[in-house]
Order: sequence, then C-alpha cells, then structure tokens
Amino acid sequence: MNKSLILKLDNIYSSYGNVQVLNGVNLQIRKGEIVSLLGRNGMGKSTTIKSICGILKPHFGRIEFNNVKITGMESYKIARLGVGLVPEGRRIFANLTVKENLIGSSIKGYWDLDKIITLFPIFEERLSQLSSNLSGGEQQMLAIGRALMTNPSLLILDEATEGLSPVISQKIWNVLKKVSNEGISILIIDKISQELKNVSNHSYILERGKSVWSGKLSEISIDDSKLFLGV
Amino acid sequence: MNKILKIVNLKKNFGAITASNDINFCLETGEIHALIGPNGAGKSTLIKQIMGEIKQDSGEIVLSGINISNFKTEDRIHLGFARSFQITDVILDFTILQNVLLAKIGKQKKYYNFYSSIESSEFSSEEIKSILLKIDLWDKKETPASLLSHGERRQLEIGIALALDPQLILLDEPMAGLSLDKIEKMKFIFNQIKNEVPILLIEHNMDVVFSIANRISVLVNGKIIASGTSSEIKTNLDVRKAYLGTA
Amino acid sequence: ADGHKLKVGMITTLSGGGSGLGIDVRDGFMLAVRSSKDIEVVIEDDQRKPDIAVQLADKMIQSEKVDVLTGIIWSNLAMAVVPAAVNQGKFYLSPNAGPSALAGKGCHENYFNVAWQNDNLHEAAGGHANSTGFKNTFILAPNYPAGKDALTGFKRYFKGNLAGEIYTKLGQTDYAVEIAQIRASNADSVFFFLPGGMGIGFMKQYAQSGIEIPVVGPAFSFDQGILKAVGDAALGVKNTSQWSKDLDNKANKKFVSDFQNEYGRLPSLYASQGYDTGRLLISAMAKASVNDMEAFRDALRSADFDSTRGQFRFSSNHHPIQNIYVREVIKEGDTLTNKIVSVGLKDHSNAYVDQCSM
Amino acid sequence: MISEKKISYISLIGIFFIAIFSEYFDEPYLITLLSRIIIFSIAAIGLNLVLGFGNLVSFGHAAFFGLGGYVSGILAIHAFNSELLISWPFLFSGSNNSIIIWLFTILFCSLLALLVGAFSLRTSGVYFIMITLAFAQMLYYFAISWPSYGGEDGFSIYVRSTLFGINTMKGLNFFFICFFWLLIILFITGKVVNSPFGLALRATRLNLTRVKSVGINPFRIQLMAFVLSGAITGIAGSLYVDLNRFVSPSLLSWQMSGEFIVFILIGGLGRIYGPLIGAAFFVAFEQFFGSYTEHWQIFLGIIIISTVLFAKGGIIGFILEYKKNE
Amino acid sequence: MTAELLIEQFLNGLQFGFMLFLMSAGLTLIFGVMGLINLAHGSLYMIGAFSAAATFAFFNSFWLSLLASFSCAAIVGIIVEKTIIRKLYNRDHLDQVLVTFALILFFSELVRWIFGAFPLYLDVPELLNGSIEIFSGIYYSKYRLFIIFVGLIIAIFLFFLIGKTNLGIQIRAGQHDREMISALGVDISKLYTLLFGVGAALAGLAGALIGTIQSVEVGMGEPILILAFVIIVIGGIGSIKGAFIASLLVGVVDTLGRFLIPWVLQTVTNPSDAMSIGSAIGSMLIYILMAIILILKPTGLYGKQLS
Ligand SMILES: Nc1ncnc2c1ncn2[C@@H]1O[C@H](COP(=O)(O)OP(=O)(O)OP(=O)(O)O)[C@@H](O)[C@H]1O
Ligand SMILES: Nc1ncnc2c1ncn2[C@@H]1O[C@H](COP(=O)(O)OP(=O)(O)OP(=O)(O)O)[C@@H](O)[C@H]1O
Ligand SMILES: [Mg+2]
Ligand SMILES: [Mg+2]
Repeated sequence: MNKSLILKLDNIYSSYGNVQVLNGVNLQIRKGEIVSLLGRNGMGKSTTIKSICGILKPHFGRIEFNNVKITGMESYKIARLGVGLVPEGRRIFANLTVKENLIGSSIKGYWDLDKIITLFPIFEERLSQLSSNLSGGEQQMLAIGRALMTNPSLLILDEATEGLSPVISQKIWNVLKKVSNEGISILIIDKISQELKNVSNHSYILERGKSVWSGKLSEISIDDSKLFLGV
Repeated sequence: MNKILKIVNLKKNFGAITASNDINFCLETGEIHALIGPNGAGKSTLIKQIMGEIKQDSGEIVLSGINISNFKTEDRIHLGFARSFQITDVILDFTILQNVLLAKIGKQKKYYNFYSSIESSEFSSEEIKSILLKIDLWDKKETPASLLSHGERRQLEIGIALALDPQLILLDEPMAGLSLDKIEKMKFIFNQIKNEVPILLIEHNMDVVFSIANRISVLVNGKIIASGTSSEIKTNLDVRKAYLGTA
Repeated sequence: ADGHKLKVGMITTLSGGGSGLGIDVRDGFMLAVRSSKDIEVVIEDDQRKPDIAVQLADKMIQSEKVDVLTGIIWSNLAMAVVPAAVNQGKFYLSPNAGPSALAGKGCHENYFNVAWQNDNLHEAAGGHANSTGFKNTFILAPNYPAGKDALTGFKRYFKGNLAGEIYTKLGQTDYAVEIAQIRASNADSVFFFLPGGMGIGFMKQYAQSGIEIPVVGPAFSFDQGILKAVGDAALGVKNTSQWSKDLDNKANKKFVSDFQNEYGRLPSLYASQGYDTGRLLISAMAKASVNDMEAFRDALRSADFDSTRGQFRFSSNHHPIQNIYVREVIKEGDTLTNKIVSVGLKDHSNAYVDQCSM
Repeated sequence: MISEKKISYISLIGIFFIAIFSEYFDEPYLITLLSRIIIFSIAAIGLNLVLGFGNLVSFGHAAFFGLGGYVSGILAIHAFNSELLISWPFLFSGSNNSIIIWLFTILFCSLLALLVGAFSLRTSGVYFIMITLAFAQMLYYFAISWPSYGGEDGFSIYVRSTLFGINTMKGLNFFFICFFWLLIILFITGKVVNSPFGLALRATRLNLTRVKSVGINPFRIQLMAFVLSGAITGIAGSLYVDLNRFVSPSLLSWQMSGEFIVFILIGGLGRIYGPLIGAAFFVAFEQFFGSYTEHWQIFLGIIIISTVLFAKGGIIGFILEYKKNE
Repeated sequence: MTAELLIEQFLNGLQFGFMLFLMSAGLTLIFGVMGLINLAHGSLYMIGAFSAAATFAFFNSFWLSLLASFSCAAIVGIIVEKTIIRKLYNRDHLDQVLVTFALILFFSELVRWIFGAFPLYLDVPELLNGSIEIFSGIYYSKYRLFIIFVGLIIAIFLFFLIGKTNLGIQIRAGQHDREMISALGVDISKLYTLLFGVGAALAGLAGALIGTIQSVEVGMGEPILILAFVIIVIGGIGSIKGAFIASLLVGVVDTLGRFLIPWVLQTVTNPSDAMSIGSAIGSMLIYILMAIILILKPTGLYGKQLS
C-alpha cells in the first residue's frame, strides 16, 4: 500500500485540566482507507478524536493532516481543511430544524440534501421538524448526514452505529464502503462486530490513553482481544 | 406468572406521525421483556407514556390492577416505576453517591426534610452500599459523574433506577456505547435484578437481546407486529424484513 | 464675619441621573462661601437614593458633627432626611426641594427653605394663565407627589376651565398620546410640569406636532442647564421662576458674572438657589454663633442678605416671600436663555402658612 | 491552607469586632455601615438560596425587600400616629414591637413569594428572570403612584421599633439585632442547603428531567425555596427600614435587585457566606472610592468585570484558589 | 371621546410599537439570537445618541450624526465583544447579567465624565420637520413616519438575516453548541463579533433616532433596556417575528391603556382620582401584560419549547 498519508498522529498527549487522558497515541490513515479505533470504555478514544478535531489541544505530540501540521489549530480551520465529525452523543442542534441542521454548515460537493434524503428517506417528510423531537436513532442519522454534507476528505465517526437498528447499521456500513471507494478516508469508533472487521482496512487499540496494538482486526490474537477488548 | 404492567389499546400521534398505534402489551414478573423495532418506531415514546412524561391520546396503562393512565410521573414513580434514559442523563455535578441519594430521597419523600444533614448515617445506609456494589461503582462513590466514562455513567443510571426501589424497570438502550466487557457485566446485572423486578428492555444490540430476553416484542410504525421467544422472533419473516435485515 | 466657626454638611446628587442639578447647587453654594474662612463644608453624593441620603445625614451628624445641613435636590430625599436632622438639633437650609409636608404640619423651627415651596412656581403659572386670559387649559404632570402638588398649585390660582388633566407615567419620554389628547381637547393653552428629560422630550415632540396652542410651565424645563437640549422648540415659551439671569439688582449681577468667571458657564436657577443659601448662612454667622441656637435661628429668620432675587424674606413657616416672575425663552446670539416679561405673583408666600403651628 | 469555613468565621468575627471598636473610638457612622452591610447580606443570602443553590435567577427580589420594608413601615407609622390600620374584623393600629413587625413581615413576604413563585416557576431560564422582574416592577410602580403612603416620596417612621426595652436608636444595639438575625439566617440556610431538601434543590438546578424521573416534583421544591427566600429577604427589608427610619419605593427598584445579585456574585455564588463578603466589599468600595471621585462607578464596573472574568468563584473562590496555588 | 381620537390613539400605539421595535432590534440580535443577556444594550443606545449629538454640534448635520451614531456604537460594541463579551458565551446567564450590569455603570459614568451632566441637543432635520395630514383631521409627524419606515426596514433586514441565511442558522447553532458548530468548520467567534457589532450598531442608531425627539442624557438607556427585554421575552426569545409583533402589541396596549383606563374609571369616580388611579394602573400595564402572557405561554408568543 503506497497511498498517500492523510492523517498522522505522532505520540499525542492530552488532558482535561489536571486529568491526564492520552499518553502517547499513534495513528495513521491513508487516502481511501477505513481505519477503526477500538478500546474499552474510558480508554481515550473520544479524547483522541477531540484532539484531532482541535476541540481539545494536545500538550505534546504532532498531528498532521495532508502533511499540514494541525496540532493547536482552531477547530473550525481543521474542519475547513476537510475533516468531518460525527461526535459521540450526536450533538445535533436541538434548537434547529432537521433541514437547518443539515444545511447550516454544508459545503458544496458530492453530498447534498437530495442525496442525504435518498440515504435516509425518513427525513423527507421531517425537514421542517424541530430536530430535538427526533428519535434517538434518527438523531444519529442526522449527525451522520450533517457530517457528510460538509463533504469531508476525512470522515470521523465516534460510536458510528450507536442506537441504530440492524437494518440501518447495515446501510451505514455499505455507505461507508462506498464512500471510501471514492477516495474519502474514514476513522471510525464502534463496538467490535463482524461488520467492523469486514470493513476496516486497519485498526488501532487504545489502552489507558496509549496505542497498544495495531494491525488487521481479523488477525488479532485471542489473548490480545481478551486483554484489550474484554472478549 | 403475574402480569404487573398492562398496556391496553394505547394510541399516540405527533401530527401526521403515528408513534403508538393501538399497542397492547404486558410485562410479567421475573422476565426481561425486550422491545425492539426500527428507529423511530415509537419505542422511547412508549416508555415516556408509561412513565407519564407524555400523555397518550387514548388507551390505558394498568399497574397491578390500578389504572394509572392519568397519573403524574411523580406518582407513578412512587408506585414503583423506574427508568433509564436513551441518552445518559445523570447529574454531572453530583458525585455518584449524591446521584443515588437523590433517588432515595425522591422515593422516600424525604425532600421536605430541611434539617437533617445528608451526610448523616440515615442516608448513607447499607442499602445504598449494596446498590453501588451491584453496579460496581462503590470504589468511586465520591467521584463526580462528570469525570466518569460513558460506560460508567450507564452503570450509574442503572444504580439510580435501583435506588428507586422499583417494581419494574424500563431501560432505554442501556447498552448503547458500552464496550463488550461492560456489556457482559450489564447482562449479569440484569439477570440478577430480573428476579426481583421485571425489566422492559429496549435495545438494538441483537446479541444482547437474544441472549437475555425471555420474551421479545417487535414494534414497527407504532404497531406490535410480533411477540414471542428469541427463536420465534429470529425466524419471523416480517421481523427480518422490517428490522433485522439479513443479519 | 467675626470669627464664628461653622461646619456645613452638604448632601446632594452628584452622580447618576439628575446630577446636573446637584452640581449647580453645589457650585452656587461654594461660590458664595468661598471667601469665608470660617465655613468648613463637607460634601457627599446621595446618588439620588433616599436610603443613601439618610445614612449620609447620620454620618454628617454623628461623625462629622456638622452644625448645618443643606444641599438636597429632591423632595423625596428631603422627606427622608430633614425631619430626622432637625429633630436632632441641626439646622437644615433647603436650596431646592420644598415639599408641602415640611411647610405645613411638618414645619420646624430649624428648617429653612431658601428656594420656594414646591407649589409656588405652579401657582404663579396659574396666575399668569389668568392674566393672559386663558379660559380652557390642559394640564399635565407625572403621577407622583411632586406632580400632584404641581397641578394642585396651578389649579389653586387658575380660574378658568380645565380642558383636560393628565397624570403621565414617571420617566415617560414619549408623549404622542398626550399630544393627541391636547389637540382633540379644544384647549386654548397647556400647562405642564415634566422635570428633566421628560420635559425635553415633551417640548420637542410638541413643537414637532405643529400644535400652536401656547405652553406655560415652571422654570424647571426651561432653565439654563436644559434649554440647550430643548433647542428652538422652547423659543417663546413663558415660564415662571423666582429668579432670572437678567434680574436687575447688584447682587445678581455680581453673582452672574462671578459664576461665569469661576465655572465658565451661565448660572442656572439651581445655582442661584445654592448661592443664596450660602449668602444667607454667611449673613447669619455675622450676627450670631451657631452654638447659640436661638440667636442663630433669629439671624437666619431675619434673612439679612442681598438676595440675587432682590426682595427676600421668610414667612412664618420659614419659606420665602418673594416675587415670582414670568420669563420668556429668547435667543441671545446663539444661546437660548430667558428674559423676564412680567411679575407673575408679587410678594408671594405659600398656602401652608396656616397649617404650620410655628 | 485556608478553608471556606475559616474565611467565613473570620469575616463574621471581624465584622463583630470592628463594630465594638467603632463604638469605642466613637465612630457611629461605621456602625451604621456595618449594619447596612449585614442587612444587605441577609437580603442577598435569601436570594442566594434560590439563585446560588437552585439556579433560579430572580431579578425581582427587591419586591420582597421592599414589601418587608413597607409592611414594617406601615405598622410602625400607624403605631406612631396611633391611627387605625384596619377596623375589621378587629381594631388594629399597627405596632412598633419588633417581634410583631417581623412576624407580619414574614407572613406577607411568604405570601407574596408564594404568589410570585407559583406563577413565575412555570417558566424557566431567561423567562424566569423577566417575569420576576415584571412582578417587582408592578409593585414598584404601584408604590410610586399610590398616594396613601407617600407615593414616590415615601414616608418617615421617625423612631425604630422596640425590642425587649432595648434602646434600638443606639447604633450599636441596633447592630447587635442585625447581627443576631444574620447568625440565625446563616444557621438556617446552612442547615437547609445540606439537607435532603437542599440536595433536591441543587439537583433541580442541574438537571430537571433527572429530578422528575426520581419522583421529585421540582416545582414544589423550587416554590418552597422561593418562599423561604422571599421571607428572608423580607426580613432584611424590615431591618433596613428600621435602620433608616424611612420607607420609599426605591427599596423596590430593579437596581436594588441587581445589587443583590452583584453581592452574591462578588462574594461567591452558591456559597453560604458569599453574600456577606460581597456586600461588605461593595459597601466598603462605595465608601472608599466614593470619597475620592464622583466617578467611582467606573471603577466599580471595572472591578466587577474583572471579578467575573478572572475570579470565577467570586472573592471567596479567589482566595481559596490563591491559597491553593501558594 | 370621538372615534377619530380613538383611531388616532390606536395609530399612536402602532407608532410607539415601531419605536419599541427599533429600541429592541439590537437586543433581539444579541440576546434573542446569540443568547447573550446584554444589559449594556441601553448603554450602546446612549452611546449612539451621544455620538450623534456630538457630531451634530460639530457638523450640524442630522444625517451625518445618524451615520456617527451607528458607527460609533458598532466600534464600541466590537471592542467590548473582543475584550470582554467573548469570554462570556460559555458562562451562564448570571455572569452575563453581572458583567453587562457593570458595563452600564462603566459607560454611564464615562459618558458623564466626557459630556457632563446636562442633556445634549439633537433635533429633527428640516426635511422631516412638521406633520402631514394622513386622513382628514388626523395629523402625523413626518419624523414619526420616518421612524416607522426605518423600523420596517430593520425588521425585514433582521428577518432575512436570521431566518433566511445560513449565517442565521450558524449563529443559532452556535447558541446551542459552540464547540460543535466550530468543529463543523464555522468560525463562530468571528460571526459572533460581527453580530454583536451589528446589534450594537442597531442600538446606537435607535438611540440617535429616538433621542432626537426625546432627550439625550446619561441614563436614557435604562428605561428602554427593560422595555426591550420585555418585548423580546413576550415575543419569544430567538424570534424576530415575535419581537416585532410583541413591539406592536405592547405599543398598542400601553398607549390605549394609558388613554382609556382613566377614561373608563371616570364613570365610577371623580376625574382627578380616576386619572391618578388610571395612570397608576397604566404604568404597570406592560408588566401585567408580560406576566399574563408568560403565565399562559411560558416561552413567549413565538418562543420554541425545547424538550
Ligand atoms: N470532560 C472531561 N473532563 C474530565 N475527564 C474526562 C472528560 N471527558 C472524559 N474524561 C475522562 O477521560 C477518560 C477517557 O475518556 P474518553 O471519552 O476519551 O473515553 P472513550 O474511550 O471514548 O470511552 P467510551 O467508550 O466510554 O466513550 C475517561 O476516564 C473519562 O473519565
Ligand atoms: N415531540 C414529538 N414531536 C413530533 N414527533 C415526535 C416527537 N417525539 C417523537 N416523535 C417522532 O415519533 C417517532 C417515534 O419516536 P421514538 O423516540 O419513540 O422512536 P424510537 O422507537 O425510540 O426510535 P429509536 O430506536 O431511534 O430511539 C419518531 O419518528 C419521532 O421522530
Ligand atoms: Mg467515547
Ligand atoms: Mg428511542
């Protein structure tokens, strides 16, 4: 594999005030790859994402996006470089309608309102509904749609299929595969599952804020799996 | 078996959206009853109606023979309902202990007590200790909820529900976002609890549902289309089409 | 002066809304006493809050041990301070507020008002309305005690009909409604008492409305400090005052020129009152020591000083007996100012003399 | 290490001894100021109960302060003039007995708080801020334009009310009465805040849905806190009127409500002694800078802004933080 | 009372409503849309009026002073936002109340320091002086018609800005979750600075326009501050339409109330008492109105109830 490097995390340390959470995270994503980030609860996966997106500023280490150093950059600038985020807990804008959520931060490109509606037909009749009234799963779809509408070159999903029914999850996996075939890179956090194993090209495991394992998920040893993932 | 909770002909519309379409359903002692269905089928809405957080358009909710259809949430909780939220909702500025204490205070109607100190022994009783041990958070009892990880907050939600000393528990996707080790732990907790209090479980994680549910009902577009044991549901074609997909 | 020392506590409004009045009273007073080495003045800002004023009075009396208090601008603050102060054996000389309660039943031998009883200027306006021949007048004032006193004062002397009587909201600044009512009322004249910003707004809007009915008011809305802000809308308006810049007497000429030299602006009504208060005090000190309360009181009562208003003496309830003039707003070059056109009420006292048991 | 408790006790004892010394050095005005500080802090402690612990930003607490003042003033002036206050169902011409005055104050302020609270608590957030303001403004305008008790002029009550034959006109004695009230109120709020009720109240501030889902009716909790708060602030109003021997609508003005909030925030939000420290600072600042420049409010503005931006926990928070880093 | 007078008073009410809208327009942006409680709105209003008066004294041109009013207010607004306000977005309402309360103290004293304690002069330009007859017998001041016109323009401008552009969506999103909207590529700080500047400019403009027929003095901003909040809250926070309708409603209710209540009371008591009781009720009227509306609709007329 000689595709160009899109994202590179080099020995990242981050903390919330006095609470040290990341103690050396390393991670790389190439163009068009789907990379998954795994680990038990509280190991620092979401914190890693926040550090990439500039929501949290790492106090040590270096992050490069398309060979540009983005450590310490303001989060909106990072987003404008082409990083799209589906955050943990959805964080939809509850005071806006479904449509406003989708178009508010959109950037012209492949994904537009029509394509999102084709992907999630449920939104068709709810464009003007207040998004806080959506069901849990619908909100997750909205968060995914919102990120896609920014037409990113790197899509990050934190708890990608949380709260989604099996049918919809399958749909999401298919979309992700398609998207990555078009050359968009994906970083995904999700509970370990067969689909995840199938789609991800490469995986990293975090343990207490440190990268402790990386490789192809289907090749993980039973011991490592027990040790790091609890199964 | 004893039918604790009975739902009769429940209906609810949000404008053009039908969230509950003539739902009939019951929860029996000693069981974990799973409620599954596509996103937006009306599962959370059903729980909200059972709790009295939103009012049904028509139909009845009956608890142990008492028609509680028009009761306020508060009264239902005192009758023995407890629930967890689909999106974790603990009090972040409170410690684990305070979160659980609050539930105890609510249940025992101690909230008009102006004079005793919450630190006094009356409130940090053995009972609370046993709950915290059950949910595996006793060691962290003085930790503010804001410093807990996602999984621990979910555990805390269960603890709060238990502190309400409930007759039945309604759990809205308690496993969402939990890692597999935590899921195993939760499954263990649920199996322990169910003998004392039956559980209505909403969950999209089919592995969990099929392994611990005694009965499963499937809700699609506000209507229950099937009800039965794991094996019956797994093989039901309608359910496969509407919900499970090819999995 | 013959060496009688005396300490004055001045409580007045120096910050916040309405501080212009306090500043003028202070400046006028200080101008009068600046040459006297025997007077020590302590000045405090009441922020136009009655509770602060009360506490400052306590401070002046208890800690500063002043002999005489003065300075308060507003009736409600005076009501808060004066009774307590005079009951504790201090003299109070009012340079501005003259609420009826302190002129009638609540009068006190140690309380002297050097400005006017609150009703005076309004009474004169009523008298002026009669002599001009107004028959049907529309009157308005804000809905608070001073506003009611104003309309009562006007009605006491006005003999014609009332085309309408309106109490507006205190602090109101838009008068479209009232102006429409005036227009619809067939009034032949308007009398208003709207102090401060209220009056500025009213006059501008009235001028805008194109109504030609003549307006009369007390001097407060047409005085030096405020005229500039009203602008040409005030030109020609008749207003009543016990003082005017162009009063032709020696004391006044000296006052006007001294004030201009000292502060670089034209003096206002309030400045003249502050100045007269200072002059009264100095005249009394020349006659008696403040430690001899009886003698000092008599000295004050005799009002043996050259007032900027010419004739000045106290009635039995210690309020001025003086001429109230009718002035007209004119332009001197580019500056708006007032000129006396007639005497509204001659040697005017006040309506509460009989109620005072002094 | 200095703890919040220590700061609190030091400030209490400090105030007490300054008062004693002022008497000794014949500085009666200082005693008046101290009484004023205490009264303001009682008012703000009342507000802090709902604002600091229940996150109910009442912008209308001057209503209770003012009502307390008017109730006391009206009782006292009728007693002073021996005029009948009511003639039915029994004859009553006011009273200048402090105990009776306080009882009436508590009664009326609680009732008003019950009324205002019952309506206002239907709303939340900014709407709550505004509706409490609305009620206070109604009272304010009513007081200004209602002629019976002086309208905007207010009225004097000439002498302080009496308590067990103590000479209340003497500054130090009156200070002791205020100080005693402060101790009572501090004790009560300290108890309440740490009680189950207090926990429930704090919870309503943080997460309403959660509170409801454990069977607590937040409305009732908040209403009770609001009534208690109103009564406490009312007592402060009553004492304030006694201090000044004067009642006026300015007690009811929105600036007054604003100042209470300022005391709380300067001292430290949600801390039992916060209002005391805040009020002390405010009054001291006003006296000190006020005697230097008419424009002291500019500096007050700057100080407040800096406190909020850089000392998040108010003065107490700042001291604690500072000591910790030392 | 004649029907004409009643109609005229009703029109006066509407006109007063437009004036109220003008006063509250800036606050609608800053408070309604950005969610920042800005008590210093009145100070910006005052700054606008004083800059206008100062400019007028210098150049004697009304139009130039209007220009000065909103540019000065905008500049002050932007400076204040960049140095102080932006630290408050993540704080709770209380901190915002306190800091902006402090800003009132600061600006009032500062302006008094610079301009002195006496009111300043600002007057209607020749072009808009006097009144015209709009119906037979009903005269209307040209200047007031001008205020209505400006009010309408601003209403339309705000409605489009907030309701119809992505900018509006982004700002409202930022009010809900700043971190998130920023992670989606929106420079929310800059937007907020901009918006605060526009809000300040509108406040300043209103100060000059209304100060022209009222009075330009220190403290002129305080009464309008509360009024503006009342209007936004009645209309429902975040809704431009709500603020607009609430302005007209308050304008009409206040005007007619002040006019009709004493008149009605005259039938039961003597005119003087009727007048004084009536105006007592009249001055409480808008607060009564607000309390009633909030009791019936706890989030105002057009406010959204978030679950
Ligand atoms: N805002 C915060 N302040 C302080 N500590 C935090 C904060 N957010 C997270 N933490 C702590 O940081 C650690 C890592 O949290 P993070 O959210 O990154 O975990 P995670 O791997 O995403 O877990 P999960 O699977 O539960 O989402 C946890 O121990 C958590 O308690
Ligand atoms: N207040 C409301 N107003 C309008 N529509 C609503 C409201 N609440 C819920 N809905 C709609 O009702 C439907 C049922 O919602 P509900 O939350 O019960 O779904 P759910 O079965 O829990 O779905 P999920 O598995 O995604 O959580 C959804 O389509 C939702 O958009
Ligand atoms: Mg996470
Ligand atoms: Mg749901």
